[in-house]
Amino acid sequence: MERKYQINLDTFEGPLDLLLYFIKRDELNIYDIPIAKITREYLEYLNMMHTLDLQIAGEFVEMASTLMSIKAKMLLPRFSEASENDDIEDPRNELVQRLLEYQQYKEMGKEMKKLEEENISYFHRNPNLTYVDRNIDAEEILHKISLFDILTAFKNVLDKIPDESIPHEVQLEDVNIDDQTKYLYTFFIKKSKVNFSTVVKTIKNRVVLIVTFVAILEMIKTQQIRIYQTDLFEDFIIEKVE
Amino acid sequence: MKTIDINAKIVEAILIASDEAITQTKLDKCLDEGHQIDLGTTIKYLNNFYEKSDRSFFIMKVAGGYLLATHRDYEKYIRKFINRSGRIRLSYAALETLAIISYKQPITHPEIEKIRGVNSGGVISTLMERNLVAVKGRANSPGRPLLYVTTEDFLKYFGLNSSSDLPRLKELDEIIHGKNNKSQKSAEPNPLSEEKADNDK
Amino acid sequence: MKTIDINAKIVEAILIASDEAITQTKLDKCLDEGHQIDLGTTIKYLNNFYEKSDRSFFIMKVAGGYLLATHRDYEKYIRKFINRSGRIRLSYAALETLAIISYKQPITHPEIEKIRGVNSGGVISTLMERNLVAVKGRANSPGRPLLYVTTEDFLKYFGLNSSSDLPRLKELDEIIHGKNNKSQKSAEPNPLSEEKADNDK
Repeated sequence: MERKYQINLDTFEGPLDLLLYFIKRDELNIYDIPIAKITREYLEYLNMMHTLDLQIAGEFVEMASTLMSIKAKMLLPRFSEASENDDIEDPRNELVQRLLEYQQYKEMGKEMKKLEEENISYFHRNPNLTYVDRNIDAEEILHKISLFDILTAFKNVLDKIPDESIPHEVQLEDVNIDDQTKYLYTFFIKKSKVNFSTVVKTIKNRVVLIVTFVAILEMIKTQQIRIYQTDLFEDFIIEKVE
Repeated sequence: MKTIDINAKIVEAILIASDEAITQTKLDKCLDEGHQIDLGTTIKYLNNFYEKSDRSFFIMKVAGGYLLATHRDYEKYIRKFINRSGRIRLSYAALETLAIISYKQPITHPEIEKIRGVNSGGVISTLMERNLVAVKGRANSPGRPLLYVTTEDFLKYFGLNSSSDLPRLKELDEIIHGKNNKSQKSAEPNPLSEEKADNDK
Repeated sequence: MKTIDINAKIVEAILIASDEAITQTKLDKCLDEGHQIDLGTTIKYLNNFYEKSDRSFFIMKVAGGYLLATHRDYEKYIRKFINRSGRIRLSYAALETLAIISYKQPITHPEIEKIRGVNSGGVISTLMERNLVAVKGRANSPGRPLLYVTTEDFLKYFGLNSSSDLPRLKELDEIIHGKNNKSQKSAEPNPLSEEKADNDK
């Protein structure tokens, strides 16, 4: 069989997408999918991926078993005999519903692509609030930082440090807030901005890190520095206040 | 050149100073007792001025209000300046996921995955990073999963006034009939909200 | 009104779209080979136009270059607008304290300070003024310090029903995990270095 496999392997978002491809290509009736045929095609495709040493995601395997189970149910005499009878549910129904629903969103995604293209060349006003709000108290300003962001940033950093260094009891560490404030100022010798990740990169001890973090908070409070993000989940930028 | 109306100047100042869309309601709250500005008229007046004086920007109706935006001609320069040489366009996976979230919002991660049939954690993270979706509350279902919604940046990104301006979801019939022909193409982005779009509020 | 020079329009567009100050060096990088714009002259030209046409904004010289800014007359409105729109929320210290209270509530003032390592009285009052935190009873510990909890307003702001709905560390993990690869990129030292500018021109 010389079916042209001009299937771009990366194009499929998942098993539903692949099935829709088969349905379209072979002009199948989505309400009456020839389950044996489509299962065979599907498995061939998985085999091919396997031959090409492509990693097959779990969802694809799961769908293979779903297809085979539908196929098996279709063979049960109870279904084939009563196929005219409405009150016995077609084993394909659930899959069909999923395909139809998925297809709707896939289509809508394409429409949104058009909107994206239409709008991508417009840029909206992006004011620098540091200057615009010059009279607004720094205490009042939250530069796009949410609760989630703070926990995320702090946790991110904590995660990089091996657990062994977590003290179970309070230990005397040779570090204090003043030291870490001085340490922070070393970054401001050459420039007035530094990324949070740069500051904490070399710190390997959790306690030192926490002290540094507190030093940063302290410096914000006393307005020696300000901190902001260019976007959600972006690194924090620490800027020296003159 | 003429001295412009004080009301127009107030609106203009807000447009310059904020990255959020201005609406009549928000404007009203900034004004003193008894001071009224009709936003629509003022916007027209300003846009007319910007056009006549050949500015590089205009006021765009988006995200439920008005925002300043630059004309397309300057895209090249701006992109280079803000160092987003190729503003990375969204992948189809991301667009499809956004379509689901915008229609079904608020929606949980498992619900999204059920519709797409694939693991969607990576896509959701990307969308959150780009601030196109956000977490808003939790579902009451077992495990109380987080609920996702689309953001104002989402509207700005697609140039939409509200999420009901999204291209409508095609009816199932249409998909069946359009199965083998190119009727997909004919579906222009519909600027008006459809029945289906109602449930996203 | 006169058609303005294309160079001025390029500079104007960048001023509108970027939150970073424009400098001659940065501008040069955006232009094609052979295209030159003298920034100083262009700024003068634009500022002259803005002044003559009585705009509510002007180009301000800051230490790092030039930015659009609004005239002081409109500050009152802008301030209200930005506040109303939720653009200005809480300080970093306040947010951190709020996080501690929300996860550890009910919690006393000394306990908060112990976690934060700094005096937190001011921050707590700010949070109370903004109705994000409230007093709920007293602890049985010596001195019977007041106990702080988060308010309903706080939960509403985040779309939560109760404090147990707050994001869990595990969920943060998932989100962080999903976006790890990409976020590495942004962890480079920021190439920009600007002196903080004096606020007046």
